[in-house]
Amino acid sequence: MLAGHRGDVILEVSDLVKYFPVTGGIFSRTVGHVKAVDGISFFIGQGETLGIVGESGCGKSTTGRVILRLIEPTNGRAFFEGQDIFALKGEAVRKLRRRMQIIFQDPYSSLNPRMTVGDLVGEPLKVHGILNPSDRKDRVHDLMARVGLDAYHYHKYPHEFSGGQRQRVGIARALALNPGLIVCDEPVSALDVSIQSQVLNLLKDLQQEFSLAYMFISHNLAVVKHISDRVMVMYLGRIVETADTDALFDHPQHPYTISLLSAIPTMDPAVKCKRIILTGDVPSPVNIPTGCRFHTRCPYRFDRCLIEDPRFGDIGNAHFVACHLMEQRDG
Amino acid sequence: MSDKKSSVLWVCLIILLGCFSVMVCTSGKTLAQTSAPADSDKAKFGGTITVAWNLAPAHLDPNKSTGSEYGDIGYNIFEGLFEPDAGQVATPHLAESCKVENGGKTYLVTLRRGVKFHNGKEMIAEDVIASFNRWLTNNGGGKMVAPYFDSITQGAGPYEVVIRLKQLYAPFLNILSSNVANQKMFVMPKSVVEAAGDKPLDNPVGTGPYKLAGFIPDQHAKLVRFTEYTPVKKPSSFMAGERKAYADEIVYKFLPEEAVRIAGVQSGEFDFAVQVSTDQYKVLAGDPKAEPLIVPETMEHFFIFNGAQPPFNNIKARQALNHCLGIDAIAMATSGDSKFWVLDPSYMIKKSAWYTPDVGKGVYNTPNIEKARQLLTESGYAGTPVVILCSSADTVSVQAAQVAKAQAEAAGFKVDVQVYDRPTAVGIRSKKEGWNIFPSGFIASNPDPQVFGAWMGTNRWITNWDDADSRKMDAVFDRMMVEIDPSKRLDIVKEWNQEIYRTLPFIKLHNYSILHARAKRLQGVEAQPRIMFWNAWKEKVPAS
Amino acid sequence: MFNFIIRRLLLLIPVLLVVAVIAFLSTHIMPGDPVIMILGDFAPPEKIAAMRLQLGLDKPLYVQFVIWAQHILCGDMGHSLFLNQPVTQAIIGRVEPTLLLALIGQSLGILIGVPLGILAAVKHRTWIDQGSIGISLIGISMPSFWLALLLIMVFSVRLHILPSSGYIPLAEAGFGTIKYLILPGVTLGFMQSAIIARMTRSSMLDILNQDYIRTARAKGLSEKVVVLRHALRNALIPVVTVIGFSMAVLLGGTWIVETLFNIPGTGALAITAIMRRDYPIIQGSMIFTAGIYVLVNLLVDISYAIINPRIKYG
Amino acid sequence: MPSSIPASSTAEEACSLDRFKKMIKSFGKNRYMAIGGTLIAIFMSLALFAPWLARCDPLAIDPVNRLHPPSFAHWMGTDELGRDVYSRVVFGSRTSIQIGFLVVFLSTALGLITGLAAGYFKRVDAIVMRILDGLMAFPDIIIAVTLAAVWGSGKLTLVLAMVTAYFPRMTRTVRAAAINVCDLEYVESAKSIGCTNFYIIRQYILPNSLSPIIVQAAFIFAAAVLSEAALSFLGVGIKPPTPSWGGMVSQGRTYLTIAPWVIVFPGIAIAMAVLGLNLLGDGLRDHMDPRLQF
Repeated sequence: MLAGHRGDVILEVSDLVKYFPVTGGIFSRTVGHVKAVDGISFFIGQGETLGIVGESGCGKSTTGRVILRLIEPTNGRAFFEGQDIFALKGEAVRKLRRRMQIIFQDPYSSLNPRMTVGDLVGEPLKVHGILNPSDRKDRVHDLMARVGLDAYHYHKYPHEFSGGQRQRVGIARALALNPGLIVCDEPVSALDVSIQSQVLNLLKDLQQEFSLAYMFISHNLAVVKHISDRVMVMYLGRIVETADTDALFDHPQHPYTISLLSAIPTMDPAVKCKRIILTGDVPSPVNIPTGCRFHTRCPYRFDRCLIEDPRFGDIGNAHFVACHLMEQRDG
Repeated sequence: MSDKKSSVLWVCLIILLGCFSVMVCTSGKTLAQTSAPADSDKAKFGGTITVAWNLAPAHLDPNKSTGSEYGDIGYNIFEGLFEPDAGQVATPHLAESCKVENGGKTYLVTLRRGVKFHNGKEMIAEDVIASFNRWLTNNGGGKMVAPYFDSITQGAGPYEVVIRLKQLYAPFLNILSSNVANQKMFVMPKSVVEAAGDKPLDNPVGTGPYKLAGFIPDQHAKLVRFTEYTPVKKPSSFMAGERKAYADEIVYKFLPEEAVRIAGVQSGEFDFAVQVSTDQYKVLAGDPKAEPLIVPETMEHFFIFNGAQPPFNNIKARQALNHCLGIDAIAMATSGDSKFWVLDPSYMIKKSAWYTPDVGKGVYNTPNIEKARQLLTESGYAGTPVVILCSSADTVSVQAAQVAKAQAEAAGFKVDVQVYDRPTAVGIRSKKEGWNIFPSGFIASNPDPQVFGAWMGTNRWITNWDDADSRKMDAVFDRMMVEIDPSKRLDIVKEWNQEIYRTLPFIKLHNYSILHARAKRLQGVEAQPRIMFWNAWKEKVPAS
Repeated sequence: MFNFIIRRLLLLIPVLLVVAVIAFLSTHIMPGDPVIMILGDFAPPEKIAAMRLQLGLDKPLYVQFVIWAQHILCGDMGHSLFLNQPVTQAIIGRVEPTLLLALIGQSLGILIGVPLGILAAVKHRTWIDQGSIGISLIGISMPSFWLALLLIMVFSVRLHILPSSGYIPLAEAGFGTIKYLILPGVTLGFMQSAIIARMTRSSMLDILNQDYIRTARAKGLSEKVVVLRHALRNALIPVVTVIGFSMAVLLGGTWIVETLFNIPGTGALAITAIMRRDYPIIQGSMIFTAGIYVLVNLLVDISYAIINPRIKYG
Repeated sequence: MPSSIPASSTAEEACSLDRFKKMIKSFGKNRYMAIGGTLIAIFMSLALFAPWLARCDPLAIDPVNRLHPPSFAHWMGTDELGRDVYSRVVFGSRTSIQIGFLVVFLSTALGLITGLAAGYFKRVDAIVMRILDGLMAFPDIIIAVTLAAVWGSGKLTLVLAMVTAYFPRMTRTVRAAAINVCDLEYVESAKSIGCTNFYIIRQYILPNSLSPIIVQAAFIFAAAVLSEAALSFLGVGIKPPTPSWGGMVSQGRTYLTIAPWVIVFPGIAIAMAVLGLNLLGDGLRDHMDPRLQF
């Protein structure tokens, strides 16, 4: 189905749709939808890091949460390790969590302030009834050591830690159940720059050690470039471009990607880059523009863009772009 | 627990103590001051008398309720053909005179001429007849008269009324003028009576010295002087005689909370506050602006037995309880200082013609635990708790019941004092089961033995008492009702009272005084069982 | 938001109907008879029977219920057994003093309580904190009639500054009405401020220990900005709940204060109606209070949305 | 893996023992809790050992010595029936504390169940809150009078009436706090690791909503003790000879100016008990919030 499909796919998503109903009227009839995710398909390979970038509100976080079933999807299918995860119910959803985990953006608000670090890291084991308490304690100590926390931290509370340390707690917590895939929802954006790279490197090391796959959601292109194998660019609930990291960063094709990349400050003045400064705001996800949904802000738009939704096409080397310009150039 | 951390405790304590000390200080402080006598009659006129009343009536039609609050305000508005004087004797008031004919069965009443109603019309016979007929069917006093009543007609001319009775009925004039339970026959204009029918009056119109200017239920009633009032040209005595409306206005405010009534008198907002606890005497006596007003021994307290239920359907059990009771202790607990109560076996007050001080010997206030125990055993008392039912609003009863409980339990009774809000208590009381004793206070200054509250005959009111003894008493009572010779009647009353002490359908406790609070500047309020504000005036405060 | 409000208002109807039914049943289960209350203790039995017939109280309960329900559905709450007034009129006539009293009491409570609570939380574990806890605890534990009597003693009896009781409607006295509402208002306000201060302090402490406040402080924002801009807004949610709820209580009428100060409010009306078993008034008062509760709760929910934009109603 | 659970007991015990020691230690450190706990302990023992602590029979009437000021014979004076105020305060602690705690316990339990359910499950919310809107319309006095009609007046009636009147407040408080907590990211985090709803409510929502709940519970205690006074006075409360602080304060208010001790001492008892409970509540709240530990 998807070109460039590698053999060992851990997650495959097709035509994922998530609409949030907008209700109105006295009897709460649905009067419209926030089209947060509007038909996207992608996959993540075993041990691979897929970076998802886009402005806030483009649906990247929603995608991560829908995959985890923290939010119920409106439509679409998703296979995780061969299992149709949208068909799961009740207890089975809970079981799914043992293989799929999430690291949250804000380490300050994502840890229960009333639990000690030991309890926090051990909690996933506890709620799934894995290991007896003493073995669990050993495992928690292992995990803590692995993410770079000291043993004496066990009885400490989150508020006694710095942001970076807390994020390590969050990572240890996510790792506890030996997941195959971790959704990293902007895991470093709340941290100081100096800490960011430490955490990123930790994530990289852990990936190697536990052969983890990451869905790495971020709006920070530099971070995504650093960690991802492949990158997916989202705009208003759609994927506009997907490619291997190098290909995407070296040869961005979609005007939106180009505009995003051009905003990265670069150290090398020699690198030439088509600079695109976007004007205007992102349109409301309730009233999505016709045709290409980027046309309202695209400097290259032409008649067709206003009418026709561009196809998401391969331009070679598993580099997919949804833009009429590409089609014209190709054909 | 040291230093700062315990300071919360200290702060609390200090504030609490501060509050109390303020209270105590405000209560103390005495400043003796005597009031100067009023100079002349002219100076007495004017001003508003503001009265803090304890109970709030729903309407101002005395015929439609026996509650005292329904009548007390009405006394200013309405007048009777006869009014009781200080000796509880019915004296002609709207009537000019009264001739009794036909051996006591016909009353020929001549009306005073030129008496105006508040609506401007003159009072004539047809008004009296209409009022009388409505009274007969609506008023509790009328109901008492009805069995003996034959007809009421106009006599010779519009100022004469003839009332005929079927048989002799001694209390007739006393009931017509009664100041108890709103039994008095008030005269109202015929048009007003007809408009009201059997419903409460919308528009109270009478001949009294004050007329109604505004009434808001639960808040206040406002009366203004009736300028065309025609007083009786006789010296004033209780309700009879001349009524002078000195004040321009009388405002009754309804305030159920005693402390607030007193505070209002102390602060000068009210001129009078009715019914305050006798314990407040010292406070009032020590206040420079206020003065206590004692109405001596005007109330009497009773324990009414439920004669339908064991153990008190048995005379031995009733006697046993009687010998448990030390009435001094009960009186002291309910009324405090001995200047506010007196022990008296008579059911009528000393001033009354029907006073019987020598009844109840060996029965009244004879605590004797041994005898009580013995009688109780003889009665076959099974040990089921005796329920003393009280209404929470009646503190005298609640306290009396608690003392009685302690006294009765010493002799082997088991007592359960049950206190409910008034409607619930009255509701339970109206049934034949669920209670054994109901403590109740009555006005002792009665116009007639018939009106005596605790006795209404076999199976009447709440006593549920029906046996040979009760019927014997009925017979004595009936004789008393038709005996019009006063001295013979007094003998029957004595016999009847003796009979009560023998059979004990209820136990009489003490007579007690009622305390009111008066502002010093208010003069001329008489210490009577009914508090009235005609003939009362406010001293002008010299500008200083 | 508008539709949310309309929807909640429509929900009011079933709530009020349920309340009405419960009100009817509970008043008729209550022991005691209004007729004896009307006619007095010594009324003869035949007069009582006649009165019961006249008021329709002789009919079986279910018949009375059906008649009553028909009237209620037509919006007719009946006629007071005592006041010679329709129930609706009786209640509406009592709203003004209660409303004014509630406003005065509550504003005093908020004006004193919120700053006191903030101060206590900011100066946590200092004597200021302890002092304010102390004051607010006194406020909670002091019976209101006690405070009321104390105020009367001091301000009316001793100092002659304010009237001890009574009420004159706005229409008659204009600004002079306030005079009658100061003492009862202070009585209520003291209790309210105690409750509000404690809630504010507690909730403020919670928030001040949240990490984002630490962050805000770490950012070098002044303490004033941190407390007033960042913390207070978030600390207000439980406070608003308490304020809202107590406002509903106050609007329903505070019978102790109203009775003591002889203020003709809805609370005094309800309590006297209970004490006299004036069934229609009791039922009307219950329905009225229920309506107030629902409306106030609605306002509270709306204010949640304003204070905390994360909560959305659709 | 779950099969290995039995082996855990000793470790758990060691852990709880550890916690207990910690609690005792922090109890010493936390002075609010210490003062509050001591006050409550005093009142509890007052209630427990009343017959030994009282100096005379609280019901013994002595009209000759009514309204006597405090003296050596009567430490807190005598009341309007000449009963010993001190003994009545001591015995009154039984009634008042019993009622206070029963009402707090029951209304908190009910409030927690309904409030958490309403705050956590949006669908339950609408139903529960509408029912409560209706319930809150009934003042405690109406409930008390009605219940008294069905069961007769007494302690149980009083408690149930107050619980019916107060638990909606608790529900509202719990719900508001729970809604606030539910929005926080750590609840999502709990879901993401596969915690059950019940577990989340118990381990996340409840502990993080505790402080307003504790404050509200302390209010309800105060309100219960005081409204017992009001209800007793209206004749739907504790039967008169039985001493209760609320009853003493409300019946003694007539004697405010002439015999203040009748009302002052039970008043102080109420204030101290409420203070104690509030301090204990504050202490507990601090104790349970790790961020406030020293």
